[in-house]
Amino acid sequence: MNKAICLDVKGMTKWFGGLAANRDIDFVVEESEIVGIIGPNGAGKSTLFNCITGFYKPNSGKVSFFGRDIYRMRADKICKLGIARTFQIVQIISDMTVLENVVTGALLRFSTIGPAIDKALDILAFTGLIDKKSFLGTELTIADKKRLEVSMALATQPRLLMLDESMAGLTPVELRQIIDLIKKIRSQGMTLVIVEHVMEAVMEISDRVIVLNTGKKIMEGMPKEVCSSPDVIQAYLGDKYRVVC
Amino acid sequence: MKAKSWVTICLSMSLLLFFSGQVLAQGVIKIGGVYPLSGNIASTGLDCKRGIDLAVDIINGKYGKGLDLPMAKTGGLPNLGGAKLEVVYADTKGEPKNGMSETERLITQEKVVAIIGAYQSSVTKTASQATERLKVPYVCSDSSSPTLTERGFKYFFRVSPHDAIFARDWFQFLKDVEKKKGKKIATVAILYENTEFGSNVGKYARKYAEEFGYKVVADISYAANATDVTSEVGKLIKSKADVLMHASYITDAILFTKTFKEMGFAPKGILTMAGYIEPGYLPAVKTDGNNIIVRSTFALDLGKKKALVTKVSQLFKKKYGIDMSENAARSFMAPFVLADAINRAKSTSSEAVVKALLETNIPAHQVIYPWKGIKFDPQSHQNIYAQGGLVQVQNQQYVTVWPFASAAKEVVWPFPGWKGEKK
Amino acid sequence: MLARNEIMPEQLLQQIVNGLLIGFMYSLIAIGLTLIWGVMNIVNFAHGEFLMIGMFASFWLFTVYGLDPLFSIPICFLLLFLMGVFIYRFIVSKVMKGPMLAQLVVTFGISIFLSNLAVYLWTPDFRLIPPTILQGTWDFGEINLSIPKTVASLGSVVTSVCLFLFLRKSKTGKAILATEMDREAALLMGINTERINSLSFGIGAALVGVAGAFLSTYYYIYPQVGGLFGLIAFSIVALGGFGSIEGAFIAGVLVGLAQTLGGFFFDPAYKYAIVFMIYLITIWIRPQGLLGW
Amino acid sequence: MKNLSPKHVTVGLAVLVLLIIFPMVVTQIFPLQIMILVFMYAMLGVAWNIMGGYAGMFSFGQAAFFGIGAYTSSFLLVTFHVNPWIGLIAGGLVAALVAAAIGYPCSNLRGHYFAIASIAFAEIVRVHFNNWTLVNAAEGISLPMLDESFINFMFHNSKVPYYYIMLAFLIIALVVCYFVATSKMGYYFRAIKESHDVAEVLGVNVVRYRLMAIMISAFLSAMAGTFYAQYVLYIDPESVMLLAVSVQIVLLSMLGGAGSVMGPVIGAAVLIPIAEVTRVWLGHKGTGVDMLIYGFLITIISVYQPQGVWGLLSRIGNKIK
Repeated sequence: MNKAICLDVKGMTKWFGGLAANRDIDFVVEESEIVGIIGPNGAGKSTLFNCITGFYKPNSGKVSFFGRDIYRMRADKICKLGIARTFQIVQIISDMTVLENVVTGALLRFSTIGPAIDKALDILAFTGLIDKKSFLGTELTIADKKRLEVSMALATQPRLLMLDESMAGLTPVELRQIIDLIKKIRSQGMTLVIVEHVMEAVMEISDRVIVLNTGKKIMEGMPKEVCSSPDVIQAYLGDKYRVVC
Repeated sequence: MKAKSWVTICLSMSLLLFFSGQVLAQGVIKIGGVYPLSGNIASTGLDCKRGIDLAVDIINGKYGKGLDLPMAKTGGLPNLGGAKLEVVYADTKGEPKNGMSETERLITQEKVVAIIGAYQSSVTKTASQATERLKVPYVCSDSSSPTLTERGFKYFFRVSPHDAIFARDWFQFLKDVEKKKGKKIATVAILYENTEFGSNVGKYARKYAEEFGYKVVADISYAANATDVTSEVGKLIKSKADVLMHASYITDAILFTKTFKEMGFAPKGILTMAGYIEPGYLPAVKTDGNNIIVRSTFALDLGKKKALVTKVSQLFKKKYGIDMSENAARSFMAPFVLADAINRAKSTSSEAVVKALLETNIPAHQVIYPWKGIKFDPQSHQNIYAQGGLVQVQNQQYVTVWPFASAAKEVVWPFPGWKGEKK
Repeated sequence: MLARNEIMPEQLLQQIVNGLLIGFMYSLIAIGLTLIWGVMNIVNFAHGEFLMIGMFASFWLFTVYGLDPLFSIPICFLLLFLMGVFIYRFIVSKVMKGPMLAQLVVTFGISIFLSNLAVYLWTPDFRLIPPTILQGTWDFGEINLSIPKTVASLGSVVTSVCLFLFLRKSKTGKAILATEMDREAALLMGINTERINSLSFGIGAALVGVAGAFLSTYYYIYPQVGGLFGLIAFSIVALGGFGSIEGAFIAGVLVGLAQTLGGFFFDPAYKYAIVFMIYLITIWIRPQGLLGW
Repeated sequence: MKNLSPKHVTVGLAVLVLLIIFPMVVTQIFPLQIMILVFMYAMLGVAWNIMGGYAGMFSFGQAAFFGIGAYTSSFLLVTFHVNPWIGLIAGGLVAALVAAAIGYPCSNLRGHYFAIASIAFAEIVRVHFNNWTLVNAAEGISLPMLDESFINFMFHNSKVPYYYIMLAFLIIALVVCYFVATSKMGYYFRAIKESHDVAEVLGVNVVRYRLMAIMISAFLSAMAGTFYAQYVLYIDPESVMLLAVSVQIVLLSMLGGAGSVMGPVIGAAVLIPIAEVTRVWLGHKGTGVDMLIYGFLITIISVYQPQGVWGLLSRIGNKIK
């Protein structure tokens, strides 16, 4: 029952000038569980991601990854320790082919190209991009780009995968596919933290859900409890149908 | 594809050399002229070219026998069956690497027997290294870096005076003018642009200041392409120097002249070089140039003492419609020195020509400068008679004022201050 | 090497004044550049050549029509504006979508072309407009102000202010600023960014044209004159911060002072090196420049 | 595109053979001079390409590294009689160190900011050498004319040795570039070129890899610098550290096709002969016509062929396939 603690965040706080994007947020992620982070726009979800993965320097708090302190650590070091992430706005290498993109990720664990390519091919097969492997990054659809980004993240062979709005702006069909992919990844025993604006998807796949609003954690619990919680409804009131950009 | 592109290149090459590799035509002696004919100082290069073209015309007898210049009477080189002289020009763009490559090309492909040029000392350095390697004589009459004749080169000869001589003239003039006018000069300010030319002048000015017993109160080097020189002039004013000595190119000469006036910097005398005698200078600054003293090997008014000068400058004016400038005049002499040597050598073989050059002895009356003649020092190959003179801008004309012997007008001394300047 | 004999206060003041005079000139040149940079994220390496064209324009207007540079300013403004629009429409706009490197290089091509076109048309000689209605100096005790320089500086300040007001007040100006801040948003707001681009490129060129006209009243003119001015303008713009008009203005003045005082107290030979050094140090501490975001 | 296809190899070898026999066929000096320049600029282009084309750091200050290389070896030769071949390595190392020293503070500069910073850096270096009496300041350094031998890296009667040495240098540079391009480094450089964020999220130590790129590039540029000094036998800041040289390097790399191993070589092979031949044929007329054409060419190419000649060739190649 008591699994290893994968990610442990305490009192995470990030100020942008006057306003606090995150105000002492605590939460824990256990190994091989999926934690969903939800909240209306500007709730500080992405900021939290950036603070954890070293793209922002938080003002105060503690972050440890499998007991190792990664607070304010450089992003590439954190990645090397085994936290991979995707971005809200897709980040891929546009003048590389799909394969080369993934190889670049795989090279984190290999020093020569050969094995990295093998690894990349496995991952592409796993994520279902294998037949598009020689496309240029720019030639892909949004959905495929997001899929590619996930593949690149997986290529770095992480122990924790953090997805930032991988489902935003997708058609229902694509949404389905990406959800299946996430489930597939999870079934390999990967730990995931997922930031989503669209609640339904999160509810379906998360073991636990954390709700942020205006930079603070307003509640945490099983998806069902969260759905029924008045605060959450309140936070989301009239927000549900806002276009996600 | 790629191979194709390479092939095309190689083809174009071979085509090129097919055209360029002609053999020495009968009765024509080719010499190479290496000058900056494009790029920033193209105007100067073209100025030198005018002087040389005129000289060659004279040597080939185009203007009859009236002129008392080497070869002028015979027209062509008598000892070589009246062979005519021809100059093959090459453009250096003012870059040393081109100085070398063009010289090598002229010698090996155009088959020239000697080289003249290249105005900028840095280019002359590489060009003369090329002639030294290929053992071809080089007669230079327009590069003024002292280092050129300090290298002990076997094939390099210089007709014109160099910057050390010019710098010395400045101080010699000060001594003379002190005697003449009885006004004491104690301190000098040295101002020079910081490329090869300027910093050399600065070096020698410091040396001679000590020798002649003047105190250097300001020693300022600056970038020749400066956008604004008020800080430099500020330093000069602060130094309260009696006399300013300025080595500059033309752009900075113009800029400084205006800034001197504007900031009211008026020492007892302003002695200058190079930039202040470029053809572009006076037209640019108009009356502000008045009373500035410039080192020079040539001035039109030398005609008053030397009929030859007037004749030559008239031919020049006739040919090009402009007055003969100092640059043109400096370059003018080189072809004569070569023609004379080649003629005496009775051959174009390098060794013979070099030997002849060493025996060169052109008398004063055959030189368009106020010199005792042309005769090369056996070691340095510098013309021992070469000396500078000083000209002063008097109502927008360059007039010779020193040496006092060959002066055409009385020197205006001390500097009367700037026209229209409130004091 | 510090001053041998101690410096009089008025000498120092004189240097500061001179620094300001050239500084304001720099500002005007740099503002045109920063506008272009800010709006379409293109560094115009031909900016110095635009300046040269402006100077020649005012020179020829004087020599041929006897028109005093002061009066030829509007003409230079218009001329350079048209040239700018033309160059944008037919050259720059084409590389906007292309790779970054092409954007960097194309303006280099233009600059080489323009400066040699000038050599071809007007020979490499140096020209200077003889003292016009602006000449001489105003003396205040030990301090003397060159009248042409002073007028030019005032002119550049006025022009800068005009531009500033234009951007803040007029509808078009606001549109330009909007585009500068966020081109996508501007598009969404229905701003015709293509039009804004050519407009800003034109204005940028026009401003440097004005600078050229002012400069021509006291500075010599030749085909390569733009070189160093352009170089300094780049560091000013980057120093002031990406596309920041105010930044460029302040940075221009700073650079003017730095160069003059640096030249006065240390070795004049290093005065431009000092400027570049300041730039490097600044962007090291503040990569986005003084007022950049 | 990364890995050598047999077709590439055969073409490459063919060209190489052509180049090796060239001096035996062509005895004229002018074509040799042009080819030597082509090789030298090609090498500089290849060096630039490593940091510019691959790692996306568009340096307009390569002349500084070129000059530092030339100065280091020449200074050592003149003052301490150090053999130029040792000077060659020394120059490379010095340049790489300087590159690291300037590259580190600039490690978070991108695009235009980096370009302008590189210009500023190169200008500072130039001005300093122009006033630095230890290296003869503006007077420059004239190399002593030692008797010609491979050991002395000096040949007086023929250009052919210079030709082969420079060709060898170029091949070395190409091999280095090829290995960089096809190794982990190459992938990481291209990630950095795309954006620092994407590189970091893939675990790339951006600062370290950027420094690697700059240092390799500086080392190769410095080698070319030493060659120039030995070839021309005279250097001064105004000829080896000029902004024009830096620009020339960028232009030809871009023209040939940045980000491809052969690109800069093609660029040099096209641009340098044009520049030289137009100078020899039109230059002496003193009307900047040659440069006029040159500038026009650059503009047109960057508008209509921004991927460079190489891009064009490979596209045609694909069409044929």
